[in-house]
Amino acid sequence: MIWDWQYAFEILPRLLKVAHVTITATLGAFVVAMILGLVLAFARRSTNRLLSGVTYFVVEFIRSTPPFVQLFFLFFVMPQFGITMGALMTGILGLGIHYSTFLSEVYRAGIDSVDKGQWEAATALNFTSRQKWVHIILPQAIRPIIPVMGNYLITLFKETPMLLGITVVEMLSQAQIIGSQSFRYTEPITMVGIFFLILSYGASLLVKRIELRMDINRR
Amino acid sequence: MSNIQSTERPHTEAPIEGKDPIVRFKNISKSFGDLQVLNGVDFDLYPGERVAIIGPSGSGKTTMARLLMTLEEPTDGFIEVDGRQLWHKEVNGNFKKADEKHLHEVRGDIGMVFQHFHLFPHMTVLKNLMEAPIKVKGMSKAKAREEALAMLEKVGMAGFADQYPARLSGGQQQRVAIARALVMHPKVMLFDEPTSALDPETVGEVLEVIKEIAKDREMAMLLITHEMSFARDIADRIAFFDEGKIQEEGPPSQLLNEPKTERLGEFLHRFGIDGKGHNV
Amino acid sequence: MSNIQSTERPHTEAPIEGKDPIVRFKNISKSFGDLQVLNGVDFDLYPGERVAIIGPSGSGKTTMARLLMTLEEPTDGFIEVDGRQLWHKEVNGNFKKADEKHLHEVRGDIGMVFQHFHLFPHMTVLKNLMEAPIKVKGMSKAKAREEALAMLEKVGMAGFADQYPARLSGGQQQRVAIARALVMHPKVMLFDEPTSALDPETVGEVLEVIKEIAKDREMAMLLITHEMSFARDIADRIAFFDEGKIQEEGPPSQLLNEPKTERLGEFLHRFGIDGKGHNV
Amino acid sequence: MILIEVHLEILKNLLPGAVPTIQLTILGAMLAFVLSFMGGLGRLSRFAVVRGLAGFIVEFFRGTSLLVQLFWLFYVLPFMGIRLESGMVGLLALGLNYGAYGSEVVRSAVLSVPKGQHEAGIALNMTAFQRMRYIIIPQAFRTMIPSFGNLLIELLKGTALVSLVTIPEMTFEALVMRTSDAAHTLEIFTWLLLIYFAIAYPLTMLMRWVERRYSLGRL
Amino acid sequence: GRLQFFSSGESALQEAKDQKSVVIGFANEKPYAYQEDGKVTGEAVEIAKKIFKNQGITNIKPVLTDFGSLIPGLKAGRFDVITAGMYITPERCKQVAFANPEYNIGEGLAVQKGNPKDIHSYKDVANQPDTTIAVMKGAIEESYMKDSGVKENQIKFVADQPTAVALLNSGRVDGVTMTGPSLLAILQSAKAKNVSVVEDFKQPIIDGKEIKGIGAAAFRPEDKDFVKIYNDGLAQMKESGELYDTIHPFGFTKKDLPGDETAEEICKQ
Ligand SMILES: Nc1ncnc2c1ncn2[C@@H]1O[C@H](COP(=O)(O)OP(=O)(O)OP(=O)(O)O)[C@@H](O)[C@H]1O
Ligand SMILES: Nc1ncnc2c1ncn2[C@@H]1O[C@H](COP(=O)(O)OP(=O)(O)OP(=O)(O)O)[C@@H](O)[C@H]1O
Ligand SMILES: [Mg+2]
Ligand SMILES: [Mg+2]
Repeated sequence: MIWDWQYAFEILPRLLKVAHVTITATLGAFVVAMILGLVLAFARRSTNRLLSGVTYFVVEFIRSTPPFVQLFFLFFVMPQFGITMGALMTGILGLGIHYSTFLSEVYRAGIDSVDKGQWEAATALNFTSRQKWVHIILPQAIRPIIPVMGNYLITLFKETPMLLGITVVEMLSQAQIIGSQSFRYTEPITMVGIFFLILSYGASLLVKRIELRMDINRR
Repeated sequence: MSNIQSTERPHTEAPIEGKDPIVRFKNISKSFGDLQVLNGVDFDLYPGERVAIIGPSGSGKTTMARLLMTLEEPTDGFIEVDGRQLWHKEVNGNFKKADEKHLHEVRGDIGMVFQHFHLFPHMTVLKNLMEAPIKVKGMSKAKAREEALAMLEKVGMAGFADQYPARLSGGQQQRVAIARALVMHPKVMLFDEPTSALDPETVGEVLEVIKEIAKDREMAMLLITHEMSFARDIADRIAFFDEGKIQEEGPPSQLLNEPKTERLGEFLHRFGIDGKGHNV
Repeated sequence: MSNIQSTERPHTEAPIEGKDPIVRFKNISKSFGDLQVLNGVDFDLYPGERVAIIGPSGSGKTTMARLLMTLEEPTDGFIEVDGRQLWHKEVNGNFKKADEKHLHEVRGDIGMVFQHFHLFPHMTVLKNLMEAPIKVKGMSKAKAREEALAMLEKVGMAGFADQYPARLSGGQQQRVAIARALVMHPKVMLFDEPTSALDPETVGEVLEVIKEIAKDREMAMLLITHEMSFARDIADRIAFFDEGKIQEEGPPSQLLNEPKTERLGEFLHRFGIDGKGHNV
Repeated sequence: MILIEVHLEILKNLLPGAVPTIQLTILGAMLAFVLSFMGGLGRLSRFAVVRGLAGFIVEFFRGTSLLVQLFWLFYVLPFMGIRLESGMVGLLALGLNYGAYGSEVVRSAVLSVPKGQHEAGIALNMTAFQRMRYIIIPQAFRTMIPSFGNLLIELLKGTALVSLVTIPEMTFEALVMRTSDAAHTLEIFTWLLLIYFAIAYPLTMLMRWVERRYSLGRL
Repeated sequence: GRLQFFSSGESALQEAKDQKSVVIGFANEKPYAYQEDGKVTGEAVEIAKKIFKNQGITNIKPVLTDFGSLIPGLKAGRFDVITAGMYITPERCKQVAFANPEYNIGEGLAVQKGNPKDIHSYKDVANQPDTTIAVMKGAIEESYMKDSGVKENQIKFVADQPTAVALLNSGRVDGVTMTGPSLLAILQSAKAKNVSVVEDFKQPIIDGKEIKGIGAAAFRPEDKDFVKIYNDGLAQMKESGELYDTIHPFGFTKKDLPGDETAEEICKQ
């Protein structure tokens, strides 16, 4: 027997009890990643060589190395320098920073895809650099990258189990804990899988809607 | 037609009394890599004056406008706008390369309509016209809307205020582009083939708008065009551009009827204008 | 137009003996949502014939060409190309909507030059011209290269074979676009404002190329244009398009000099053509 | 001197773990790349059935986490009579998971090519396939590269999860070593970061090179 | 470091004997089973090696995985036996067939140096609701503590032993609990400065009985023959004193040796 319905219903409430941890961590980290990612994308485009060089290196390094080790440093090593944060907060920041480096690359691609004529038209109307970005370029840069940003929202959902490394128990860890008590893993892990699927499918429907809304009248 | 110009308004050969040029190109050169596109352009434009630039394809007309619009940097030479250096900044008597802040200031006097329009695809037609007045000039929303609608009315596009640009025909897009530049009321307007996508009827209407606004505001205009009749109609002066330089300039009547250089003669002949400025 | 119909050839005032039309529009309508753009267009084009379409901006000229190029589907009516239904397929006497395979077959007879050129930005000029002959017609590389270079030579762009399109001026891009369509040697060519970005001199040259090729190959041409002189020069017949219909058609001399409809008279008047077909 | 020995010891343990990490990264990337195009183009297909199927598969593998997929392939599939070896499980799970992400990248990039390019292709009577192959994809590819670069790096780090199916890759080796030598956790983790970076950086460089190659013709 | 992509399938005692090899699964937990310097060792592993060797099975293929995957892995045929010093519990008995006990030990507790909260048992933890204790995810101590009245929110789950010690060392928890030998081993390896073991830890009493941790190897329920030969081998070692010699180097003492209870009897309790 590989599936036991009664058992599945028994453990459902325990799984749902930590659902909010998964959701908070995901959304929190995504917001951090979106904002910081934009800052990094700008810093890399900066004409200040030092700023763009340092940003380049930092982005590449954070992007290329495992986030759980970064979380370890944030959680266990930073306190030695007097910076102590709660576990969930550390998790949100850590994952947020990690994925901001990815989003900065995504933004770069989006910005590059805006037609050069749009920059020129904005210059001709004498917008300031800031206005160009906010009103002309970014709105057009975001549209083609929305699906990819959706990818990262979904990725973050699924990366939250990593937070166990810094003592945050979210759904998948909870499933494993439940499993370890009864030695039936298939049900809890599969249920978490389905829950993730529902969340990420919901996210992807949302992304589709935004995509459609932004696409309307454009082409 | 207008091959007989009134003498009331003198031209470059006879400078406009007491007025300084609003735009002055001094020995401007521009290369793209190995390709030298502009090769020592000297050119003055006076307030309120309308100059048409004609010349073969690829001769550098667009490039000249782009330098003035600060979209491209000159390789050599100076451009002055209303007495101020455009690409340079005077610091203690020395010329330094202008920074973005300086460009932003001087550029405020100039507007441009692009050959490919470059409307903002994510905004409705109305928003396309309102964005810059509000954001750049700090105009109130209500006022900007009012002016934008009035301008759309003038170019015959009032019915399309809430459309997105992708839905418009070529000529409709071009009219919106013209309106978008005009609502900024620059002192100098650059038109890069502003009527190429318009039918003659609409050309006539748009022309009226441009002329009217020019009269009201003493707006100077630089018109790059391939339509001689348009040039003749609207321009106070025509400049013939070839091989990276202005080869010849003068009032339409003179330039089109009695070209001085052989090159211009040839150019006009191909167009089918005889010595009398008539189509043959 | 169809107010004077000869019985033998229902369309042009001077019918072409013994020939069937290569393109036939039958009662074609097209709406975008609520907006009815074409409203029962009837139109024939004969092999080797050159027809210019004129009309106000936004009247539906481009849309008409796009229907023929299968870029847009008609809401109603039939289009025939060389005797075959374009948008429909006959199966056992019934008309079914054409599938992609059918479109692919019939479309092979038609070529188009776009108002915005749509060159392939990731290919050099030469590659832009070679791609379709090789891939679509299965021509050998060497042959395609040779033909492409010859065609570039004709439009005066041979020196730019290895450039990428983004580097070209507007007129240069347009010439490449024309060349790209011509190397496919379609039976029918659609030009959407093919000379809007060209100076008169280049227009003349390009015109020669087009004419020459037309003569060689019996290629029919549909030219959407705003330049009356161009229309007069090149067209066997001019069709005046307005309010979703062809309002009037005929040989240039007749149509431009003695417009029958009031609407056309107005339209021409704005352009500054008097009753004699001369600029006023 | 003791210090150097510690570091040598760490490297001696970590470097063998880098071998499966690199193997899985390369093979997984190849599989994911192919699947990305199949999925992305499938979702844009004219045929509703293909679209629906591709959409379902993509949402499924994107929505359930890699960990859950690994778990199913390795621990549950044998009950259904299919026993795949650990390397195969790791490769499949990585390929399917990142292929699903990649297909969104492909889809959005293809959509970002201006409509006029399709139309020019039609006007030259290219078939739908030829338009895709010669006109659209080469242009879209340029837009995909930064996102593919991101995915490649993510896949590299995703290999850390295959320890679940008993593949002793580098992260796992580090964690194992940490158990027996917890006092040197910091050193072990620092080396782990450095080695990941050393693997990722050439990949990043490679992607930049590809990006430059495909930028020809852009201003 | 080589990857395998395909397998032949099938597994059992006979196959192990034919091929002279057996696949053992373990989680990295000192001192029961762990990997060091590329070699697999630990008390459970060493016992298994000796028993199998006597059966002519000389080739031991170790598969390292995390603790939670041990039982699913065994059942999915990913290895033939779990040699991780796994405790025998009634719940686990439903899933796997345990061999007879290898050791019999108690729990251990480590706290901050000087034991500022004065904790000597799980009850003490329960009585101070602001106290938090780190426990390995999936470890038995969670249920011991809960049965002693410790609240869910006092328990901090961690992924592995070093993390638990790191938490304690950095003051993020007040205590760490795991089996006695494990605790000693990890503290020794971590060289944590701010940590000390509670020497007089009182073993939890549950259902009126003092808890003892009894560890054993585990097989798939259908592999009865495997369990039998393993039990025979283990009995021999016990008699000859070889068992003590084998587990002693890993920090086990005489009092940690198993009694005469069989796995079957323990499962029934
Ligand atoms: N960014 C660039 N890089 C390289 N060459 C360029 C660039 N922009 C323009 N050129 C070249 O400069 C020359 C002049 O171009 P320009 O657009 O100014 O011509 P134009 O006079 O406006 O022609 P047209 O009437 O066809 O629009 C052309 O030969 C063109 O190929
Ligand atoms: N995709 C579309 N969706 C909605 N409306 C459209 C679309 N394409 C064209 N139109 C509308 O159809 C009308 C005719 O457009 P079309 O491009 O055929 O005009 P045109 O005669 O070519 O004009 P022009 O001379 O300015 O190029 C216009 O009013 C335009 O707004
Ligand atoms: Mg130009
Ligand atoms: Mg049009």
